[in-house]
Amino acid sequence: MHTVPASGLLAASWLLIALPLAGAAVLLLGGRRTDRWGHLLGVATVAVAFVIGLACTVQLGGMSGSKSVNLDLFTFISAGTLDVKAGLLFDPLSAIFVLLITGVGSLIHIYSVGYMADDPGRRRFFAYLNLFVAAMLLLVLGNSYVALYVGWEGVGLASFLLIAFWYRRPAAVTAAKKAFVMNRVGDVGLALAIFIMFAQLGTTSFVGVLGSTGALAGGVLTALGLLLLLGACGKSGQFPLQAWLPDAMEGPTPVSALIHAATMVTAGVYLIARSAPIYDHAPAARTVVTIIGAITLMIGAIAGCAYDDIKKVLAYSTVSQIGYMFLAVGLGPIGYVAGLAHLLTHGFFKAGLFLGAGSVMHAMNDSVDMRRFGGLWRRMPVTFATFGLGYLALIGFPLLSGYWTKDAIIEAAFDHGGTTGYVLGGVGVLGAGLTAFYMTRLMFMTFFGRPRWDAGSASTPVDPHESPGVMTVPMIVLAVGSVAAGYLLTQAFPLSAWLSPVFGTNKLESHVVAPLWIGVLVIGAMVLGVAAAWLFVGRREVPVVRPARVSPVVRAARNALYADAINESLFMRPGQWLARALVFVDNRRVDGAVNGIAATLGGSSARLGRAQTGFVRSYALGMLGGAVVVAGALLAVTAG
Amino acid sequence: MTVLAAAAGTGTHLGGAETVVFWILGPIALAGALGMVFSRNAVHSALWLVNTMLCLGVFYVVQQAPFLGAVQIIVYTGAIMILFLFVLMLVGRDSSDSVVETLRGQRVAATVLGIGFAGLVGAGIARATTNLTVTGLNTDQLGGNGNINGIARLLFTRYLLAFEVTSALLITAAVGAMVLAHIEREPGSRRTQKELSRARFLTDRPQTLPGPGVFARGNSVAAPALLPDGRPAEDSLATGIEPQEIEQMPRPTDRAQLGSPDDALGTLDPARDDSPGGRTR
Amino acid sequence: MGAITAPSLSMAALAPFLFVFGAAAVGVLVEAFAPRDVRHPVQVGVALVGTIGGLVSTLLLAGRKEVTAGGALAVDGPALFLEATVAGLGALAVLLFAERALDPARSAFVAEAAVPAGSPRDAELLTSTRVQTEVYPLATFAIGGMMLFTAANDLLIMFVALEVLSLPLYLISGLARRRRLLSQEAAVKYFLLGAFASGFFLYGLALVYGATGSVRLSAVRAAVSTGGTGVLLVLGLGLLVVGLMFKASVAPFHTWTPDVYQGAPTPVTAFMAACTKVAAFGAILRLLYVGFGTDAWTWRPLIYGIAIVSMVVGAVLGLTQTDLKRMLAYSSIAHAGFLLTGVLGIGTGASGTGLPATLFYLLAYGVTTLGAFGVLTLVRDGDGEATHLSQWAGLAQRSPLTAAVMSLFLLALAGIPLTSGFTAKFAVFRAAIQDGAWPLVLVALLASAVAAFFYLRVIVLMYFSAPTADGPTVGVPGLPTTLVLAITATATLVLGIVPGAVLDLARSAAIFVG
Amino acid sequence: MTLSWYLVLAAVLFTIGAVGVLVRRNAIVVFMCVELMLNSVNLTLVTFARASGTLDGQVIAFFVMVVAAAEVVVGLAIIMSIYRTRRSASVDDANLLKY
Repeated sequence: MHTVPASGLLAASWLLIALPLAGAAVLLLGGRRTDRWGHLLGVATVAVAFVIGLACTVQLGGMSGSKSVNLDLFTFISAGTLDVKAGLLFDPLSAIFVLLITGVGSLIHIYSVGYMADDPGRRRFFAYLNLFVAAMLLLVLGNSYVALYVGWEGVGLASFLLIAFWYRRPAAVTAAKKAFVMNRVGDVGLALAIFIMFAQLGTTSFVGVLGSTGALAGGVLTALGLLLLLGACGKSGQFPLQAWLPDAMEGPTPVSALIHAATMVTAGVYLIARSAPIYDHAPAARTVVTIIGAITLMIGAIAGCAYDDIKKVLAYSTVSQIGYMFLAVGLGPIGYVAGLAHLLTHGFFKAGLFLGAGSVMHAMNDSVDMRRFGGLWRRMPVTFATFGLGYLALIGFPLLSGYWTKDAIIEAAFDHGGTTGYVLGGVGVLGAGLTAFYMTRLMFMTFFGRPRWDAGSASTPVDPHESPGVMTVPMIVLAVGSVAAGYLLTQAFPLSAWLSPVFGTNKLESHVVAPLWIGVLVIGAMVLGVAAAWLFVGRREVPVVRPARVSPVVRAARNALYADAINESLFMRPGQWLARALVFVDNRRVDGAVNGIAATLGGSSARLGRAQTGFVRSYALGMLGGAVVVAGALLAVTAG
Repeated sequence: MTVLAAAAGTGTHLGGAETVVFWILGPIALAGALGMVFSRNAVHSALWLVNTMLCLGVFYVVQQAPFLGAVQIIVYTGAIMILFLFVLMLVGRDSSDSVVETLRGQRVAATVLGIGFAGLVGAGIARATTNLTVTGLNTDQLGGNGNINGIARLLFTRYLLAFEVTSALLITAAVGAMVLAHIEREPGSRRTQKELSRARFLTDRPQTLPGPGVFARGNSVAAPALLPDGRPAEDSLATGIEPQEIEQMPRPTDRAQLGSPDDALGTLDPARDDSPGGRTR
Repeated sequence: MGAITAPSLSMAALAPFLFVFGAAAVGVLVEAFAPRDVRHPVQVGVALVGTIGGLVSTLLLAGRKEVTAGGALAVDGPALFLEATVAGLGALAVLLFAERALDPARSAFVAEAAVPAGSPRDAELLTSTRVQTEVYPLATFAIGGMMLFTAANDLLIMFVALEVLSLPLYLISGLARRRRLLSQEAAVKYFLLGAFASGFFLYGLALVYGATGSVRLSAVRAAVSTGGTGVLLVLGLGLLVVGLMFKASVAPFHTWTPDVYQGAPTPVTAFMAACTKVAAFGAILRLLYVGFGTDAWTWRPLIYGIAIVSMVVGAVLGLTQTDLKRMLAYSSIAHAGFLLTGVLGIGTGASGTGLPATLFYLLAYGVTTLGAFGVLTLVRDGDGEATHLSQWAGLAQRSPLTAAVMSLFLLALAGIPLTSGFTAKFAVFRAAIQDGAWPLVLVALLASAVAAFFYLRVIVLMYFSAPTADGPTVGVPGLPTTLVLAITATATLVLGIVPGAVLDLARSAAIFVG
Repeated sequence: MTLSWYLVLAAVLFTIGAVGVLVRRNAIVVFMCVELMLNSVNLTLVTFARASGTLDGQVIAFFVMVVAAAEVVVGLAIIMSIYRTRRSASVDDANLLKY
């Protein structure tokens, strides 16, 4: 990897981080004085950062030669062989992340102005959001693993603060703690990987580490790959550390949109893509990445079918979609671009979906129970339209974003070759079908059918209404993105060309399965999913008009009891069991593991604490015991 | 000194005289240590410790350290242990420990660890030093003029810094004792001798106050004196110290009580003596 | 017999000690001769002059390498670095002692220690403006002892220094103005256990003397490198380590720490937590690296083990603490474990990066913990400092600045990037990894993940809880405390963001003289 | 008889002192047990001084005595001060700070 020093506007790329950070500082330290205009400052810093990022990207695009621009800021640590320079690396890979973070970030900031308008803590909220954006930008712009780690911890902290934003809800605080703990588990992996890099190479800069992967032993590289993967799993909510992500939906919805859908959870994908040279030399680790991706993809998709909480469904959908991305980047060179393209389009449509969900919640007095929605399309046309476009993009409706990028991943999976390729591809197709099912179910339950909400109390009547313009405009922009991004990124301005300085060009001449067939397969799965959803969810709500000419099968199916019996025995029961089992495992085993660890720690803490009896003599006893052990151990060491 | 130095053998084995001294005083020292740990009464403990320290002092002298032996006996045993005894008397001589161990398993654990520690360290040292050759201190090392000069020479050369720093320790000790014991009066609150005697003669009781602990079972400053009838004498209480409720010792029941002061002074048992006038029996 | 030739004393090398001990002696004289109403300001001034003089003269000595006072005192990089750290932190602690604006009772220290707690006179004196000003000379003596502890090239000096630093600490930890019963209990516990531990240290010293015929570390080193570590030396080393680990509050010799930290007056706790830790680790480093450095494999497994025990005990027990002072005490135990991972990074032939990393960690930790305890003095209720966790609920709404500063310190203790704690942890873990101790680092990372949880709990409580109606007030600190908090907070940030210069300094300092 | 008997005696005395600290409740007696530990250290030092033919051990023992004296003063002062408040010299009664 060859870098060139920054010049021109790129030399000012540190402003990207500094601006939101300054915003956060002003808002946090300014106190109530900034209550009136604080949110505007928050929006402005991110918007300006977006403009700068755009300009930097344009400049980068125009550069000839190496496209990795290095900007040394200062020497962070320099002591002997320990040499960490704080600096930024602006290359095509970080550029797309910068645009995603600041672009989607700006929209969500704008949306939040409306969404949080009535919240007394709005200034604090924007401070945390700005803090998050700054940390996230540092994560993707840092030129070394240490800088990345700094950002990594920063986003963890900001995410913690934001999940627990409504700290009076016990669920929010619990969710925040859970997120924090599971993230820390992942962080241990990342930290260990960094220490190993230091011990082996004496540096953690991307240039230094990735340039000398050839010099490392295979075992070390595999260990590095697995440890980095552990970190990525924690941050991205991948198996087995996925359980925190759905719970994190306790935070305000813009947070879910920005952090837990569009940006932070993709940090794991960034980490693995950035560490591509390590995985190139560690095929075992790479295989584990695909397996993790495939497992998570299925878990997310199946669990998504089981929830009635609109945000949880979207959260599991996120888990599942990030599983796709992991699957893609685990495939190696053929998958990187596909995975990153999906990451970008997913950023658009999932953010749009979350904002839509937020808009619905806004209208429904913060209810998230889809069983209490229904028929909202009439009341909230803009939300419905934007949400619908996001939905279509997500399920891979032809020519919308998801179609292009998800197809590419599935295509790459088949192209992986061999049985593995077929299995992975098959999982991808199955996942697409399930995605269509649960998303359609969500659409039906929320927007169609008969209204099912209560009247609400007299003081807060439930009266669904369209959200104000400050909220709908970002949704519209994101919807446009959901529609167009896929085409733009894969066909009009191929991302593969833009990223070729990072990953090289991988043009496969022959495919295992012809792209056409894959397209047909995926669309078929999608249609099946939608149809199933219509059959099992949508149909019950619409008045059944019995047509004159029907086949016996359909007639049988339309017989309510008969159909229900078949449904239950053939599809719903097993499906429910599977979903329930998964949810159970998710809630009990993984949560159980987390809670169990917490309980064990707390219990052992309390039990160990009893040793601190307050009696001097007990303390002296402990010391004498320690002395005996010390003397014994030393004697044993010298004797042995 | 030289006699002693000559008496101490060199080589691996020690002289017969020293062996005799060791085998007589060693057990006594050991008994003193055990006695200190096992005596219920704190004063007895202190005296047992004095016993051990005296034995050690003799050992020092035998082992070519006459100066240290003297210091051990004069300063350690003579001064420091007396300080301990002072404080014990201040706290109350009869504050004996109860036999019941309140911490569960403490004694067992302490014994096991003690045996373990002694086993490890004692056996280790014994193993490492069985063939320890005794070089012995020669006259030159003793400074030519004896042990004291030798120590002084080292004190002011090799250990000069430690010697100087020790002064900090002594100042700390003095300041510390003063901080915790010295009550500074508010300026101007101190009355002159004249004022004091005038004030005293204005009261009903011009004579001196009874001292604490007079006729009492406890002799701590906090224990009030007892009047002959067994009541506490209110004016015997020291100022600045909270009066202490003396726990009455159980009345001796064996023959030791015959002729004991209690026969003459009356009983302290309130069950038998509740009238202020004297004995009810 | 001939005349005694006095050993050469390098007065320049001794200058820091002369400053500090001199100031302490002057302080005692002030106590005797100065009128009462000027004593407090004068004592503060004397103590500050002494400690800052010590700091400055240490800094002026930078780069010097010699052994003086007949081989008893080492003047080398680690000694000077740690002496400067102790003197600087000591000066800050003196400032904390000097705060008189916070408490309605005008000081954290008792007016008259000799008056029994709870007596009528004691209640009378509670609001008196008098202060037991002897704490300043006593603390100054302790600072001198700590500085000497890190520079002792001789086990006897080490022992004397240990006592010089301990005795004043035993005394001043019993001098709290409020909750005197707890304070006195802390003093008794600290004293009895400290005397017990110094007995072990002394026995170790005797055994080392028996094995080598000398207590000079250079002689020990020579004996170890020629004859290996025999049984006597090994036992001696073990017992010496017991004594030192007690001072450094490493588990399983930590038991006094929570009780004493909680009971002692908070400025004293800050002083102990910061300076004693630095001094004790200075001595540990010197003993292990200089004395037994050539036979590191003897003590490495031991340090490995107790590092793990200490980290686990500190992190796990900290979880259920409800008192902030106790929580920080357990944190101090966990940090002792982290420091030991740095000690392990000695490398072959003492070439490892463990020494500079540990030096840096000590500085960073000392500054942060001093600041954290400093913040504790600000939050008060009618009964003195409000250290119960529940009383801190919603503090951010009462005083955003206090909450922000406390959060900074807690984040630094948790080792979150961009604070000094991260840089320091990074440095020691890296040193340990380079020495192949990666299982230890794994445990350390897990322990810090667990420990992060209880630090974060405080932050959550401050920011995300509704304040209780009868919650504590946040006092407006006077100049001294403000100064301390400003300095420590700035240093915590600077050492986190641009630690390069200080790391360089630690690296260039990291060479022992024999 | 060899010199190691002195050392073994010292080790045993040290242990008895240490155990005494653990089992006695009167703070002053506990402190006396610590003094016994210091005394046994002195015996060790003197013995080693004789064995190695260096006077250093005696000087160190001398220092130990000085330090012990200072420690005794401070320790007894602390014990007295808590005694005056609590009316008890039992270390078990100092039990407010725990867990």
